[in-house]
Amino acid sequence: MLWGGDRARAAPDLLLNTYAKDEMETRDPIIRLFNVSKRYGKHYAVKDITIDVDAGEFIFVTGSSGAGKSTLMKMIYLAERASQGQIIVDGMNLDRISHARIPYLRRNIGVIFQDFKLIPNKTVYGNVALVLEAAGERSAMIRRRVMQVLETTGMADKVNAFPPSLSGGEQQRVAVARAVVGNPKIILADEPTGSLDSESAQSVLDFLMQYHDKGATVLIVSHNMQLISSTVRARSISLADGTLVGTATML
Amino acid sequence: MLWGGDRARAAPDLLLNTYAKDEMETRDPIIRLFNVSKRYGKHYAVKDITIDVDAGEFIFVTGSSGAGKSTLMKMIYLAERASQGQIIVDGMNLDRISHARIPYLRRNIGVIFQDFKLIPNKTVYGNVALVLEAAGERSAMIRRRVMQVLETTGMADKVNAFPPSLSGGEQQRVAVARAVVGNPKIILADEPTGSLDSESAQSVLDFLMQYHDKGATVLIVSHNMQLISSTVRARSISLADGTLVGTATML
Amino acid sequence: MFHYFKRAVLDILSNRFLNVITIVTIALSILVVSTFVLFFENTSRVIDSWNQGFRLVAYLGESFTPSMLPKLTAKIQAMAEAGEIRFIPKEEGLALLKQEMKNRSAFLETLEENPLPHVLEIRMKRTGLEWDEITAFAKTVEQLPQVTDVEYGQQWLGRFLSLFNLFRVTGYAMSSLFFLIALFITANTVRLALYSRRQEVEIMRLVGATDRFIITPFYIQGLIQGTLGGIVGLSILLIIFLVISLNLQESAASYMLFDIQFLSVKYWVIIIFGSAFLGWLGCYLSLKQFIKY
Amino acid sequence: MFHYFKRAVLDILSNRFLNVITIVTIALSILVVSTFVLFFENTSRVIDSWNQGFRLVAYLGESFTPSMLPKLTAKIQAMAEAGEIRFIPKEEGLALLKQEMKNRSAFLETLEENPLPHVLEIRMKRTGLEWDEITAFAKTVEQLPQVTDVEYGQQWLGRFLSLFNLFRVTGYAMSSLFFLIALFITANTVRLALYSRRQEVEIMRLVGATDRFIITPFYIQGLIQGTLGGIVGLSILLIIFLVISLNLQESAASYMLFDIQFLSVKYWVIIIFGSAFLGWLGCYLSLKQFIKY
Ligand SMILES: Nc1ncnc2c1ncn2[C@@H]1O[C@H](COP(=O)(O)OP(=O)(O)OP(=O)(O)O)[C@@H](O)[C@H]1O
Ligand SMILES: Nc1ncnc2c1ncn2[C@@H]1O[C@H](COP(=O)(O)OP(=O)(O)OP(=O)(O)O)[C@@H](O)[C@H]1O
Ligand SMILES: [Mg+2]
Ligand SMILES: [Mg+2]
Repeated sequence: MLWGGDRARAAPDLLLNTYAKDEMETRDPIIRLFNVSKRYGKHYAVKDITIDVDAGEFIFVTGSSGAGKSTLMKMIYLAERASQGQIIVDGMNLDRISHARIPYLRRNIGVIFQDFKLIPNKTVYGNVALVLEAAGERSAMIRRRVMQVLETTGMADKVNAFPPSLSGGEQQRVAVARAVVGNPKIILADEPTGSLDSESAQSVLDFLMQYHDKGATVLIVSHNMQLISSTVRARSISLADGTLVGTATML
Repeated sequence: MLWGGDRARAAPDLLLNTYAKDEMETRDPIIRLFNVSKRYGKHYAVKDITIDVDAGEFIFVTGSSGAGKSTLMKMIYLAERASQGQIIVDGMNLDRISHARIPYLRRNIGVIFQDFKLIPNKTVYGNVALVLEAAGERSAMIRRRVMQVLETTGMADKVNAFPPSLSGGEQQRVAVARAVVGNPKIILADEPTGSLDSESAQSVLDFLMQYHDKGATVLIVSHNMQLISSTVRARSISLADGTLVGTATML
Repeated sequence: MFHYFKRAVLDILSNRFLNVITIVTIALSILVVSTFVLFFENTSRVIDSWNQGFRLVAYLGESFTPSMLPKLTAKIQAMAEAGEIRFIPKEEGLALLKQEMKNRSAFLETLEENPLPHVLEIRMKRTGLEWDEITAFAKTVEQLPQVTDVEYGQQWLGRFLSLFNLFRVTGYAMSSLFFLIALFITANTVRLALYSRRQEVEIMRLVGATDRFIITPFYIQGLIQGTLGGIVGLSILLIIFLVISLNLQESAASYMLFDIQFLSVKYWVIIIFGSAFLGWLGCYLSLKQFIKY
Repeated sequence: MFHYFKRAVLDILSNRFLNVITIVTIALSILVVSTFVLFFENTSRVIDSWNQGFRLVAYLGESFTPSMLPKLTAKIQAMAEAGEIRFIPKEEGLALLKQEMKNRSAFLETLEENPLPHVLEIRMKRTGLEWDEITAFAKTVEQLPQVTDVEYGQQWLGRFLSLFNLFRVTGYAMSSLFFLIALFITANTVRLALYSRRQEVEIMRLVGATDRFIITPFYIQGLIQGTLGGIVGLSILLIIFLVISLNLQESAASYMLFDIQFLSVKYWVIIIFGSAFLGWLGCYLSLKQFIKY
């Protein structure tokens, strides 16, 4: 698989290539998995996976339903602990990280959860602002950042709405906004376009690409082949039944 | 748009066409909407929609995020009441239906909710069986039907799992199983393949098609163009900003 | 019905946390109510045993001879308020007086003739009499032919009685108040438990369940929770009671001139039924809020 | 800190249902505790006023002359237990005896000489004395040179005192028990309220919130809930008290020989602080369960 189908982003691409060349040699792996497995009961959700993700990489994770994609993500942001193997994220060994350090690990990782995980009794604004509040930012800065990011995801007119009154796609865009608002080093997006029409899906992808261009490492779990094939310079990792069955780089 | 890309279903299609010809003239509208609107505050989620859906039809509802697709579905199974206009479902005027009749209306409608709406502290089996228990079926019959439908959706080995421990796609397949287990006259599927890879998505569609072949009226909200274009003899309804902007029939 | 019962039990098992919390809360509420009832019953019982000690003393005139006693006794016994009647002949009266006066009694020995009248001591039949009733009774006795005078606690007794009656009224009022509070607390807890299950209820409605299908198991659960809560609450009280009363009997045996008793079986039944009712009513009040179309 | 306080208030506003339920439960628990304290305090006060009525009677021998009185009084007053002392000369004693004996007093007129001794009536200083202490005190008084005999309630008083002391002990035990129960019920309610918010807490953790960030507003909420609950509970008690005491004063004015009084300001403060503590502790106990990594 090389270049995807229709590509609307020519200019940023050029920029990206230049940027990529400069940094190519100096990049270190920001996420490292060594023989990682996750077992639930007798069943392995993830089995013996070893991957290095370089800082600034853009990666698609694919695989059929139940292949272990979400589980892999969860282990990276430590919602689940690996049963076996070692995970190192941003220099921290997740096996040995102290309880008190976990929030700081998570502040470096923006997650778009597969089920959104919006707080139902907080407004859209409150949900997105929470990330910055938890990080102890000043309120003027919070206001500016949150409004800016909601503007870009097209949710600015719903700032005061509560998640249960939003459409599926709107909820998903709030989840995207929340994941990026803290300018995290790593963005983990679990099916970030599942509830979106192809146009909105493309704009969310472009949006994540902007953060990637600014240096963020992005991992996207997706079933949307059209989207995947439209993205340049992305590595694609494929899981089946918890094991790694393929890697491909589109250039 | 005529025939979709790759079609794996040749034999059932033949059957479907015969079936369709026989019934064509005798079919009555099973769902009728006259100038239906739904307003939240000042905002119209659905505006002045008039559609007739014939018994046994297979309809795709498309439209961008926030177009009002889910709201339209909700009004049909009476999770929301229309602000204006009349809805008639299976001969019942939803504006005048008595409180006590609502459950009986809903038993004729199988809904795949966009957010699945599985009960977290009931097992997969319990979630699916609930529909039949509520309808007062005998337990031997319930067991048989539930296992059969979970078998077909590929969830038979997870009968005793609880929804929070399922992957997104698995949850969605349980939601599909629950929607069809009662053999409803009408199936409303709100984005039933959003969390599924293209293969699983196709099999869910095939599965719903089987019920359609047995006479059920099926409405599917979907963003998956590939899926839509692969489906024969389906009508496609398109919403934008709450209003009906187009209808197309693929034959 | 059996089907609903089965679903209720399964539901309790699959929502253990919520059910344990609810049962504990009911148990604690019942513990408050029954502790108070136990306290109040025992205090009342002791007070009653004192109260029964109150008596009217009727002094009999010169015209009275012991042969008239049966007739007079019968007359008094016919009155509603009269309980046990004791005749104290003047000889016994003098002996008692001597004993009563102790240090001051020496001079009584010098008397030639017994100066005291015969006396009838009349106990009250019922306890908890009002001051009015006692006064009225005293008046009636005084009007009997051979009776010259009637003596009773007067001021002191009046005060005592009004206090006891107030104590009794307050006690009943507080029992009711505590029961009401237990009811509210139970309803609140059930409401919270249901609140965290409102999505589940909503989903059941959406897949075509009738109100009855949804509600019935909750009611059965409420009854089960109430009954278990009542039994647990009463058991805790019994344990506390046994521990304390054993300790008291050891350390304070000499002072204990009366028994403290645990609630009678009648109360057990009332409390457990009350508690089951509590669970049911808690459900009733809360479900109204959550089950609506 | 202000920032946390603001978040706590916002959170209360956006979870009104849960907060109202929690505050009502705390208020009801406080109502139980404070109703019982009110009841117990008033009963104790009335009993104390009776208790103060108890006195020792010391009979003085032939050797005593009124001129010895100041010295004797001073000696007794020096004892810790002694309160007010009243001297009753034998003339007054006879008059009292006549009055006491009423119908039986005619013969006293026939006496040539007053046969009664002089008497000292000694009240107790403290209330709530143990039977032991009274006996010991009586013994000491009896050993004084001019005193021939000491008389006191004996049997009856012992019984009375042991009852009162038991009443007092039970009262304090029940106040503590009710407070403990209030604590458990509050903790239970807070736990349920948090249970229905466990997803929210989980989400906060997942987006990088520290324990402190999550927990602090809950604690502040607990304090606010506790304080409000205490104020509401106490206010309800005050209203009930006023309504009842007004009615009582009308209908039963004649029997009311003592005042019922509302809790003193000291108790208000204790109860409201206790209630705030309750809210806080309820949070503490429940959060331990829900905030874990
Ligand atoms: N908490 C859990 N307990 C038990 N089994 C689990 C748990 N979480 C996940 N699993 C199982 O592990 C497997 C992998 O789940 P995972 O969520 O990683 O799949 P996925 O690749 O994200 O699938 P999807 O595309 O459907 O979301 C599934 O079979 C799932 O049932
Ligand atoms: N309960 C509600 N209160 C207020 N606004 C609502 C409510 N439900 C839906 N809306 C608004 O109505 C519009 C239509 O919502 P709807 O869920 O029907 O969209 P949709 O077509 O299903 O979109 P999607 O594809 O994203 O699911 C949206 O803008 C949504 O915010
Ligand atoms: Mg997943
Ligand atoms: Mg929708």
